Amino acid sequence: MNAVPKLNAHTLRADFPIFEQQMHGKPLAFLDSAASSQKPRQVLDAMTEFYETSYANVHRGVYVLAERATEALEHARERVRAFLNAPDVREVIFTRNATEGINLVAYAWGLSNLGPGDLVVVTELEHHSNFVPWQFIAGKTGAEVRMIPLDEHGELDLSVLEGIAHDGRVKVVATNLISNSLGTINPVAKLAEWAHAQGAIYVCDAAQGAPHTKIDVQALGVDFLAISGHKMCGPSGASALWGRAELLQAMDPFMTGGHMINSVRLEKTTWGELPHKFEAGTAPMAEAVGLGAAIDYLEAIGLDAIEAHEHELAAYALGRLGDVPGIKLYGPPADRRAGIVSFNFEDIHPHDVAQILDLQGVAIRAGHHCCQPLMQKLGVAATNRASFYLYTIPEEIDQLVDGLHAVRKVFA
Amino acid sequence: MNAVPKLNAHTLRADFPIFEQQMHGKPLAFLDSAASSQKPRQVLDAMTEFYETSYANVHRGVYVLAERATEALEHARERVRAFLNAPDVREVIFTRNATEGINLVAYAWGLSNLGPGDLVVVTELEHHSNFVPWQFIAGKTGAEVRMIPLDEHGELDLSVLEGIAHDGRVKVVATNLISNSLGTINPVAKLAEWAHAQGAIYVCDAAQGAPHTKIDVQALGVDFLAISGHKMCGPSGASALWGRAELLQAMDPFMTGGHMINSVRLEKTTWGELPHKFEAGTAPMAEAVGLGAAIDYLEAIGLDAIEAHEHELAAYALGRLGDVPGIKLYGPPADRRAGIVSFNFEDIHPHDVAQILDLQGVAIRAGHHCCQPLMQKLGVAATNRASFYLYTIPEEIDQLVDGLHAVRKVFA
Amino acid sequence: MDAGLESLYREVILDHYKNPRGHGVIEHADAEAEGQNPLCGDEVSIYVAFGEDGETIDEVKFSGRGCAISQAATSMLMEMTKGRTADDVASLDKEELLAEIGVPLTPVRLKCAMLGLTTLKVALHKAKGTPLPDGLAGFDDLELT
Amino acid sequence: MDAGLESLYREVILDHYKNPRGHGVIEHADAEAEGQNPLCGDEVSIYVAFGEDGETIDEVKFSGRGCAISQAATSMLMEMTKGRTADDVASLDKEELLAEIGVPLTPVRLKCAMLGLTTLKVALHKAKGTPLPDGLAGFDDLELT
Ligand SMILES: Cc1ncc(COP(=O)(O)O)c(C=O)c1O
Ligand SMILES: Cc1ncc(COP(=O)(O)O)c(C=O)c1O
Repeated sequence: MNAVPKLNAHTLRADFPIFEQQMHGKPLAFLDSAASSQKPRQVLDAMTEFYETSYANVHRGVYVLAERATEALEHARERVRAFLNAPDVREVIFTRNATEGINLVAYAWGLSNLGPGDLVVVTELEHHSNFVPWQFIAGKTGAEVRMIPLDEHGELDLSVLEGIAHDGRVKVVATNLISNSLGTINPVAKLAEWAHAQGAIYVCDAAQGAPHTKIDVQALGVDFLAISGHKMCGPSGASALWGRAELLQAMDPFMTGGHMINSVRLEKTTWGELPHKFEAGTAPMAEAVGLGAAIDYLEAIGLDAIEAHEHELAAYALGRLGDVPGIKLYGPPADRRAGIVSFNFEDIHPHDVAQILDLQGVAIRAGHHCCQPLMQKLGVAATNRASFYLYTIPEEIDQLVDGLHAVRKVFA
Repeated sequence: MNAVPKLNAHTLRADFPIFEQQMHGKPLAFLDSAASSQKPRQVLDAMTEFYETSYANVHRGVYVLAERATEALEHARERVRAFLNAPDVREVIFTRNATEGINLVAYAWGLSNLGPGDLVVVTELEHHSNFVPWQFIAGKTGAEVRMIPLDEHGELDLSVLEGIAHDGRVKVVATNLISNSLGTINPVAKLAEWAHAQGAIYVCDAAQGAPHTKIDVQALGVDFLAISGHKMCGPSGASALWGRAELLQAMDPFMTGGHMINSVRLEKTTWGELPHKFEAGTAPMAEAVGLGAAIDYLEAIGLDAIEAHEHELAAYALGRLGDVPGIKLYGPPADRRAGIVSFNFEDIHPHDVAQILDLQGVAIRAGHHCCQPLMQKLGVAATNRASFYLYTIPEEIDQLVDGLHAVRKVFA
Repeated sequence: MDAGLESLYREVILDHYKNPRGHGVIEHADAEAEGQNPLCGDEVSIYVAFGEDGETIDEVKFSGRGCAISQAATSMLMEMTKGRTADDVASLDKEELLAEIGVPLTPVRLKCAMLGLTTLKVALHKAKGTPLPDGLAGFDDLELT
Repeated sequence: MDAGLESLYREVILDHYKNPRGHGVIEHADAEAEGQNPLCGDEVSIYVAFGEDGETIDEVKFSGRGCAISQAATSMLMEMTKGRTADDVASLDKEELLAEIGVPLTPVRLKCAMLGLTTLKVALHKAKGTPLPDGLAGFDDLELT
């Protein structure tokens, strides 16, 4: 018997209407969940029900619909808090996507706290969304950006840290928890400790982490953490940023306008309390409700079961792909990665691979995965990437492997 | 016979599931559409269908689902373009809400173009979302904010313009098209002409305008225009900003990260083409599709019919409210306002009014409506506001008036 | 009047609203603060005069504008706190006031009801130089915009 | 191979991909530009040498990396444009190239197919000092990220 809880992907798959159709006359093998996951009926129903029975603008209305809507939104906020084990629900800010969460910190913290001589430390593994905002705000403030390089296993080479700390004041360390290209799981808790020893804040991009592993912001010891709702069975349009209350309270707001104020005068405007200070204008209300329902869905299955399922699939995929002639695999071994596998044929471009796979019902991603610095490091323009989620079944990986043999035949 | 097309609100109402329920045992009189409108089944169905049949992350995938999703998103963008009569679809940027659209301009244009001695001109009628971002960015850049005052009819007093132009370089003029508090319709085309004569850009907040009147950005002659999808039968989570291509091209981006780049290097990052440059991270895809469906819905009814319907309701409401003893009405006459009516009992607080109305199934808004400068001008902390939309029927106004008599009885 | 109306706007609340106890200003008050409800712009000022011992609330008054719930709740609060010690009132459980109000309140109206209490607590903490406790009853509710 | 595969990766495309015409570099080219497809990071460089008249495209070559569609399309383009005038090619209708490719393309793959043509046009406009037309065929498509 297995101590790790197991999920039954074949059963869960029935919750996802998208799989009720065929692609080019073949079953759909959807292996692009790292870009965005599919949605279970439970999430779609929660949003529709909200619109049909409880919709109104939140927080101000004294009538029933407004109260229901406010309660639903705030309940979703509490679900996010619990999901991240955040100490205080007021630390949870709804954003459109993980990118906005990181921009919020880069602007609202960075514009007033960064300056010449300051360093922002990122990694070669970062998604553009956790690199470009830092580069952009560093450019506006005179700070500099440094990258922690990768070693040959696709893991971070932490031996450079000491040298970096000698080059300037480290003010921000920003890394992802799980790489969206290689599936690498990064040593966030360790890096956060190092960041704090430098007097820096630690910003964690958990866009790939949150769907796949249990997150505990207190155990990780980070200061900000961004998640991406649409990658964890939630709808597009709602994600969340968590931040430490002391930091959020001391910061300027990011976007300003309706809802986020305490009082507005021509002479002076004062900001509202957390989390409202960071939520200007009408919130993505139904989408936040959908995100709350997604968290209910994930937690009913269990994050540990999801994680175990993905490790199993990653191991299976690495094994089967390794047998396809001419394939080069990137990234760490199966036991040190999430359910993401990047690979290339030596002589066939990923676009062609993905296109031919599509004709066989297999959806993978081909491109730089918003990781151009990593691609440069790997010496390629692009890779193929197959990524898995709780509804992924081994048959889809078999379909991928069969498809890759067909790709080779075309280019033989 | 009437030359203006008419809509049948009683029939349209059947498209809106929210009205299938009662509130406190009474029919729901929903008179808070200016805060956010209800959604027709057509819009909810379009989103559900998108999630069930065509969901994937857009723009990069070469597989069928990604192509369908991209096509749906870009079709929605084209619907917004046509709705605003914008010259070029690349000028349409999806945002979360109108507030984000205005912040985008305030940050991305304002941070690099405003400085000491520069003036940003707004009005006393502005929603906080078109005032606070300017005040905030002016504070960061050393520019100053001026307000065009209201006259006694609740309309703008343009005689101050000349004086303002003597006080500094007018760089931005930012006003709404329709006031969310008083329903005032502002002379945007005229003000835009004045702005351009000063060498300023004109930013139009059409959050209330777009739901209620046909917008033509070219005829208005504005440079930027923000709309609020959730106020025009669209879902929460997706709205749009339109801007002139030349200005957008010359600007810095606002948020940075995935999707909005051309190429990313540690040394230098270059921005993608419009509109992508302004859409960092995963877009509110399903919500944009819902907004497109909302535009289809509105256009099938006809914006002129919607506008006429609202004028009719505003006139009816002003007449009936005028007969309630002790009521003070704010704002211009019915023929110069949209379907928004603000009022106060001389001696009963709006919170109490709205609360007692709720118990009778009537939903109105009581508060400052994110217009504290206007409230100061009116010498009150708050007003009651009833606002109408295409599904509003005169019976709801009757229900409001009956409710107000009951309010008076409680406080007699 | 239907049941809902009857309960929320029951006689005692309307009476406190129409005849507020302790309405006014104390010149040279020992403790003083101003609070506002960002939802509707309502403002209240609270004034406290301590007795000889510098601890007992000898007199407490309020001024400002607001809805029936906030005005009635503040009026009740004046009656409830007169004669008690600053310490005692600075940590007053909001449930005590809610019991006095005696009708269930929705979250938005709860902010109205708490405006006076929160402002009074801020006045007392300021006067005593004690830090505003993080969990200041109703404070977060109040400042929600 | 099924029908879809057969059509997209038909013989002539694979042939151009495996044996690209005009692959290489022209030193001291009269016109030259580099383009990239932000979707996948593919890059192409195009080199043009004009004839005596300074108008006729005497030689045209390309280098870079890319998928079969982009490489094949660029290879076909080399054959199509050699011997024509700069003017003519700078305003070449993209449909002409698409006809040559001869298979329907999805929007993403269209960007691949247009990379060479757009880069060639940019090279010619730069060399001639003419402004890049707003509607430069495929340009917007190409630069979509
Ligand atoms: C690691 C990582 N960070 C950030 C992002 C951006 O997420 P979003 O599209 O929600 O902004 C992604 C997703 O593409 C990602 O994989
Ligand atoms: C005139 C006006 N401007 C801006 C806004 C803000 O719109 P949103 O909530 O979509 O940001 C509103 C709506 O509250 C409004 O009425």
